[in-house]
Amino acid sequence: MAFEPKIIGFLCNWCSYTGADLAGVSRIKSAPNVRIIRTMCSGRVDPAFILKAFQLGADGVIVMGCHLGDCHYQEGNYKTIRRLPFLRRLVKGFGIDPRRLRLEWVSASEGDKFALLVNEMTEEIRSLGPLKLSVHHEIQQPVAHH
Amino acid sequence: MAKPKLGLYWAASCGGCEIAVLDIHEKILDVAAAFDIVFWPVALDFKYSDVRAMEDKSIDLCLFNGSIRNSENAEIAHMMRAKSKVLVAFGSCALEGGIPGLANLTTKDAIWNYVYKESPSTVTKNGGTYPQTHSMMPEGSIDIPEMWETVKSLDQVVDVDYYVPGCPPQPEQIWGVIEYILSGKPLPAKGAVLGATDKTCCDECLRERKEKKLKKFFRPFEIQTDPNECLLDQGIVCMGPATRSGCGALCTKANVPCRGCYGPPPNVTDQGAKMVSALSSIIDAQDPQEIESILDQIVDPMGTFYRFSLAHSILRRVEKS
Amino acid sequence: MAYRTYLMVCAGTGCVANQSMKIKDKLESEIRKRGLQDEVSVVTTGCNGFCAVGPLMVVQPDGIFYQLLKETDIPFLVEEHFVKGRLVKELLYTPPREKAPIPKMSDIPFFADQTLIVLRNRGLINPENIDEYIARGGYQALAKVLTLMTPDQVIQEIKASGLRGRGGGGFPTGIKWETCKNVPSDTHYVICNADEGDPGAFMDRSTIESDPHAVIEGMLIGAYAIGSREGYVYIRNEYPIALERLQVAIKQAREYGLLGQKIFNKDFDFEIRIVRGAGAFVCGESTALMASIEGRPGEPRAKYVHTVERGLWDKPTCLNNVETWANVPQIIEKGAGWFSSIGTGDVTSDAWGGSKGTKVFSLAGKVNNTGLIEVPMGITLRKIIFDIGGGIKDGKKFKAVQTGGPSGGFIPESLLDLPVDYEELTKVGSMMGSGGMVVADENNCMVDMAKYFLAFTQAESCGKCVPCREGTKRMLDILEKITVGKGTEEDLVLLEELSNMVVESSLCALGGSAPNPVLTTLKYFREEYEAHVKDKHCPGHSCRELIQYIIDPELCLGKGHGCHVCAKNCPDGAIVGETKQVHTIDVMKCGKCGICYDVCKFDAIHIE
Amino acid sequence: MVTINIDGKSVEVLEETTILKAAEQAGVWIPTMCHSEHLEPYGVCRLCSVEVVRGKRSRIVTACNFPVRGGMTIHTNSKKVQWLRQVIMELMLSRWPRVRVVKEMAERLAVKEPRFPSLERDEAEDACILCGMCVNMCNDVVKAGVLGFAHSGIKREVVLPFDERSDSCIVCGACAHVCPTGHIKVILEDYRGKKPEFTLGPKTPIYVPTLQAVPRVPVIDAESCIHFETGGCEICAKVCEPNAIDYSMQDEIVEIEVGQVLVSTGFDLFDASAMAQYGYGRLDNVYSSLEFESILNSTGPTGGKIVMKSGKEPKAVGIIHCIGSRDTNHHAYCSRVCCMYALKFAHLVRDRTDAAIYQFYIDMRAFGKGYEEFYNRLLDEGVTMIRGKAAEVVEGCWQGNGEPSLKIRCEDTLIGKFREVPVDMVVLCNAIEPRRDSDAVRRLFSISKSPDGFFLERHPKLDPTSTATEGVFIAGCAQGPKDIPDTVAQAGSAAARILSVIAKGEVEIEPVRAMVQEEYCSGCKICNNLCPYIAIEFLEEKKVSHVNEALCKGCGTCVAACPSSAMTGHGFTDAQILAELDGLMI
Repeated sequence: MAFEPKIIGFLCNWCSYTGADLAGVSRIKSAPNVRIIRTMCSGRVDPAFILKAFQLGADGVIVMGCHLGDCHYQEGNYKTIRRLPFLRRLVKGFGIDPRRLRLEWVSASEGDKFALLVNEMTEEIRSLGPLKLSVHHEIQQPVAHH
Repeated sequence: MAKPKLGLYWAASCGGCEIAVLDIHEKILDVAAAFDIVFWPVALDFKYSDVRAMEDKSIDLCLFNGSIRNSENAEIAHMMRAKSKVLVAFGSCALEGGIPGLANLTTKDAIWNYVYKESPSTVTKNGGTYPQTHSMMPEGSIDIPEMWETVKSLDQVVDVDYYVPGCPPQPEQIWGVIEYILSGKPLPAKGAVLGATDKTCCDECLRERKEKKLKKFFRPFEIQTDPNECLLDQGIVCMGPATRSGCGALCTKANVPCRGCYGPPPNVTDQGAKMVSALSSIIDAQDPQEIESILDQIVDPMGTFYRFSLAHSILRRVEKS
Repeated sequence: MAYRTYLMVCAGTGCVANQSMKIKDKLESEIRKRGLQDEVSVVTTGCNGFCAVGPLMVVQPDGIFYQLLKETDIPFLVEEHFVKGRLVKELLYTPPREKAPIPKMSDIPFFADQTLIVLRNRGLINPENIDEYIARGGYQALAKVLTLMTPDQVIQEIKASGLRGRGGGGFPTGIKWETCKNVPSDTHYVICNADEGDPGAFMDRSTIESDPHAVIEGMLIGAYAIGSREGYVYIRNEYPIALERLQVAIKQAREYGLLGQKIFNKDFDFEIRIVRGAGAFVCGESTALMASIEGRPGEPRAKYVHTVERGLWDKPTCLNNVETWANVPQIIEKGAGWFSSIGTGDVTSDAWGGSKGTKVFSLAGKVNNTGLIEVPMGITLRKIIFDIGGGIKDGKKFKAVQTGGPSGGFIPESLLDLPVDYEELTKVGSMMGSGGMVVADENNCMVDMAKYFLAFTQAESCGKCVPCREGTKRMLDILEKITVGKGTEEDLVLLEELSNMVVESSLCALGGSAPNPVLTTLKYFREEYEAHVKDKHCPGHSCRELIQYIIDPELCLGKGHGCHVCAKNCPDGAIVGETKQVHTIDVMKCGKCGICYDVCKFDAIHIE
Repeated sequence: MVTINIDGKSVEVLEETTILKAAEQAGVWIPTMCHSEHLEPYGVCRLCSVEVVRGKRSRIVTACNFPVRGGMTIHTNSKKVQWLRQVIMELMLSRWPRVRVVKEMAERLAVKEPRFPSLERDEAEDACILCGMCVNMCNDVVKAGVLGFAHSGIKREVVLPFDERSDSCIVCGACAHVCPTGHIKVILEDYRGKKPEFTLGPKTPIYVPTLQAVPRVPVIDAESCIHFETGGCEICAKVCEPNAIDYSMQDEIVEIEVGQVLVSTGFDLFDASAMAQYGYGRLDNVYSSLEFESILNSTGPTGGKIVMKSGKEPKAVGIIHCIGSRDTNHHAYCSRVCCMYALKFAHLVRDRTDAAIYQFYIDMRAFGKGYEEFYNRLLDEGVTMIRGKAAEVVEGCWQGNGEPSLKIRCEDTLIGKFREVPVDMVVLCNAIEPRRDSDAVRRLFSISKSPDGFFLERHPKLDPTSTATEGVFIAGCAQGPKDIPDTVAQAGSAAARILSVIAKGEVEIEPVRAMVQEEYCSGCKICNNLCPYIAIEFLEEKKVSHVNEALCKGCGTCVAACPSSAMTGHGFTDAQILAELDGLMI
């Protein structure tokens, strides 16, 4: 069976999620590979969520937020533009191709951009192939929480 | 009534935790008096076979320190699990891989290649050889444990009842744990962290903290720090905010930033990711280029943020390229 | 390092123009050639004053005065004077009509009758070396006022001295300072007017060239008295040497802490800026000068509000000219009593009651000893012209003297015993002015002289107000008409009327005084005007249209034997005649240039 | 006040006033030729010379600038004064014998023929008499510093710097205004881009904005006011009796605390010069819809007359629809109001002129109540409707008399032919577009925009007037093109929404909020700076942070940032999100 990338998308409620909505309402075709998690703001996206997504088998993660200056919460996305590059350094440190982690700005009016990004990302991950991590095999046993 | 049985074991670790036990000083006599020590390879001459011969669950308490680096560590971990009623991951290595866990930043091959072949201090013949797990000698065959590719925490190998964090755990904390068990009070819920609190290192740190905004990071030797001011406020990467308290903020009292040995606080799954999230929040820059240049000031982010917790982090190890 | 002898070579503008710097170089090389460089020092000084005989030098300490030096004279001079110890008679000064030279400067009448206050250091110090000024007592007066006197005491001293403005107006300096000081303002300015625009006058230039620190010290004292922290020297750019010396002096004074902040460690700051003027005559007028400093066109304004109240940038401003400022240190040092003992009148009750101290004049025209002189107030014109000035050139007859620059009046012979002071000169229709003094002899036509000076003031009129702009031009037109023999008697009436009108209604003093030469000549030499108008004759033989050159046949042939020199030199080819014959002038061709008159050795050519 | 005596009359005047003013007060005439009330006295013509006697001293002074002092006796007509004036006048008359003001003054002073000829005689009737008023006006009042005098003495003349056109000249015309002889002429031909042309904006720098302005007082346009360019002039302040003019007034920012905001910032008109084919800004008599509206206005520049720049009435007017609207090169949307106002224009043109009217339309959209009827009425009024988008507007001329005209080229899609329609005036129906600064406004209120650039409503059908930000509402063209009835309706709705909150007295908020689990918080103070709403306070006693839930908007940034995960977000907890993640990965 052909490789179908699993991509987790973290979308902010006000711009990107609405933009994704618009893409849907506008009947814009896009790849079904991005599985969306809505957060109120891209600033809510904890780096641990992204690492967790990779741990659980995501081949890529895309975070989408409002354009800079457009944040519904005024400056939430400014935290994101610091967090993501910082995290990208760790992701790279873990030996994961940084292209598997993307940060994009999609406004409520950019349904087309959403679709474009989804397609683009899907194709890119497809070309990168599945993400293989040793942790995937290890967490067959439940991880103890303390 | 027979004295409860106590076992102590030292897996992949520096041994500091064992020393820490001794650091309870004269109370060690109380320990000796209260417990019947049945296994403590570093101090007393017990054989694995002695323990293996014991009945399952016959040891009341096992303090297991060190991470699981090789087959022997794992084997003893399984054995101690079986023989112990209460298995405690004792110290950072057992708890979250600790310093040995940093081996997960690279591969066994790379380590061996360096240690047995490339290191300038290694004298090699014919390009050098790696240790063999099984070899034939004139006297017979010899087996040595197999070193694993990935360092693991104790709980990634066996079921663990309690955790005592610290590199090493503080003597008073150790005594507290022992005392509690001796008191005969009902044991805490399984999985509890003993000898530590639910707060972070900041809770015990006496330094004055401000609302934070950082434009520049320093390494501790780069600046003369103010002894009364929060190190993070001064631009020193201090893991305190994302590290469980219990140590008494020893390091920051000594003008050294917290390295994070007590592991993440209760609700944090990934100490490094959390610290990255927190630090990036307080960087005072909005321009991508400026942000990158500030991030460049943090040397060795993996080692800094996952100094003790790499093996127990979400992704556990670095992928071999 | 001390020397046996100092050679004070004049480096005033006049002497420099006559190559005195080359003479200095030559002196130095000759002295070195003879190994005297450790004994004889060559010093360049400011203007000596006796410009008529430059380039000149004074050998000190003996005071031997050498004049009219040429580069080629120097080897001989050095050899004779400094090696052999003999004076070089040919280079000494010999008064006109006398045989014996006067070796010592102090014996020369030109110098003997002068009293030096402003020019006391002239020729004695190197103006570019502040130490020499200080060695001569310089900056002691400043020290005195800063350490011992209050500003009011300084003003009182100046008032008591009777010092009046030397720029021409004669306003009592002390009163000016006092008024200025009493105007409340955050800033007061002092200005030194060094925009000396009178043709032929160079008192201020010479003062700055020979003793710039005296001016700076005077300004410092004035600034202290008035409460000023900022001063300007407005100096015309045509005075490069004076400008440079002033710049050097200011720099040195600053280095010595005599300018700048906390002068003498007292709570007194003062800084002097130099503003260079472009040479407009009207910029000597105070309001025009201030306008020029402010960067506006140098045009005067009505002075109903005085500049001491609203001057430079509308701040109270005390403007004095170079000579006034240079007097100040001496008054402070030697006291008001000493100063007021010199001069005329009594100033104890009325500040306008007398003229005290000295006045520097630049003596020019048909006089033997032209140059710069400093004389006590009250000296007679006769003494100036005939003693100091050495009388009229070529033994001709004195006709008139003009004082006060181009807008001064002409004073006839009958008034020669007039004492020179502010009031007396004004009374006879002239003025002190800034100190120009031009002597006219019998060959000067007074109409022409009046025309000459009016032409100057007319050309220098800024053109702002109607009377000066239009009136002086019409006056000049009429004078022109008269000198070409087309004048009428109505013209004389009109000329006088216009003159009076311009005097009465002009905006500034330039217009107010420009007609003076016309008015005084009309007053004292009316017959000359009438001769021009009625007889179409110029008594001074200088109005070309009204004269004719005629060759006296007797003298031509009798004395000169028809030498033909005149014919050779005539540019118009108007002289007819062969050698050894009588020559005649073709009136139709004659351009009346006067060359024949000048070249005829036998006085055979007459003017009619 | 001091008392002085002028020509025997005793007058009481303010001290320091000039003799000239005092004499005016006393009803005594003193001649002047270089004086203007707008200028500081210059005192150069000297005609105002008078004789002042104080004690025994008598002197001649100029009345224009000499300040009076108590006890002064002034003779303005003494023999001496008369004589001075006469000679001065002779001088002036001899030089400028044909200048009207000089002749008049000479006549008044009984000067007939000057006694001397002038060689500098200037026969021009508008010769410069060097009174200097223009120079003073330019330098002291206007402070442009352009005019000045050159040369001295008799050669003095008024010049521009280096005798060249000066870039410093602001073409204010004050010099020409003050010139008594007409020597100075302001020639506006294409000088510094200023042409003497018909303008739709205010014509002077000080003007009443509109007749409907509240309060109805003049304002100063700082862009064109001389004072704000040079620091000079201030003539309006001098003539304003109540001293109401205040140049120091500044735009001020007034802070008002409000709980709700209605954003109705309107629209911008599409700049038709972007579509060069229609000649806007290039061809005369091509107007935007708003400009034409202003021409139609009775208080407008033409007083409501429909005239061309030449002042003539147009023979034909073309109205072109959809300029920038329904055009994928510019705005794809329909601006909704143009069809109807185009019809209104046509109606008014028909009403006020005899011009032929052509409408160039794509589709007629007369969708509102009574609109279709209006359209039908216009058809009856004889307006020519041409279906087809105009291709271009070019210059042409009328057949017959050859007068210049404009030509509209288009394809008439109803008859399938290409047409060229000659008109005198073209009115463009510009698109309504979002305001230039709408992005800044949007950010200010944290609201979004729809793809067309207008502010985004919370829901296009169910909630068309509120936005994603609580308490922020939108109405009018800020939300999208709409006509007045729609705007009023939407604004009314917004107002009602706002009022209902005020009436209720309390605000309901979304439950998505952050919260500090104090047992885990150690007071590292990392979160305290992060909140844009300052909802996170630090409790000094407990040494923990605390979220003010009324202020918190629930973005969750602090939750992500909290290094000890003591901060948690209702509705979006770590566990919830991780569980979601788990679910998604199946």
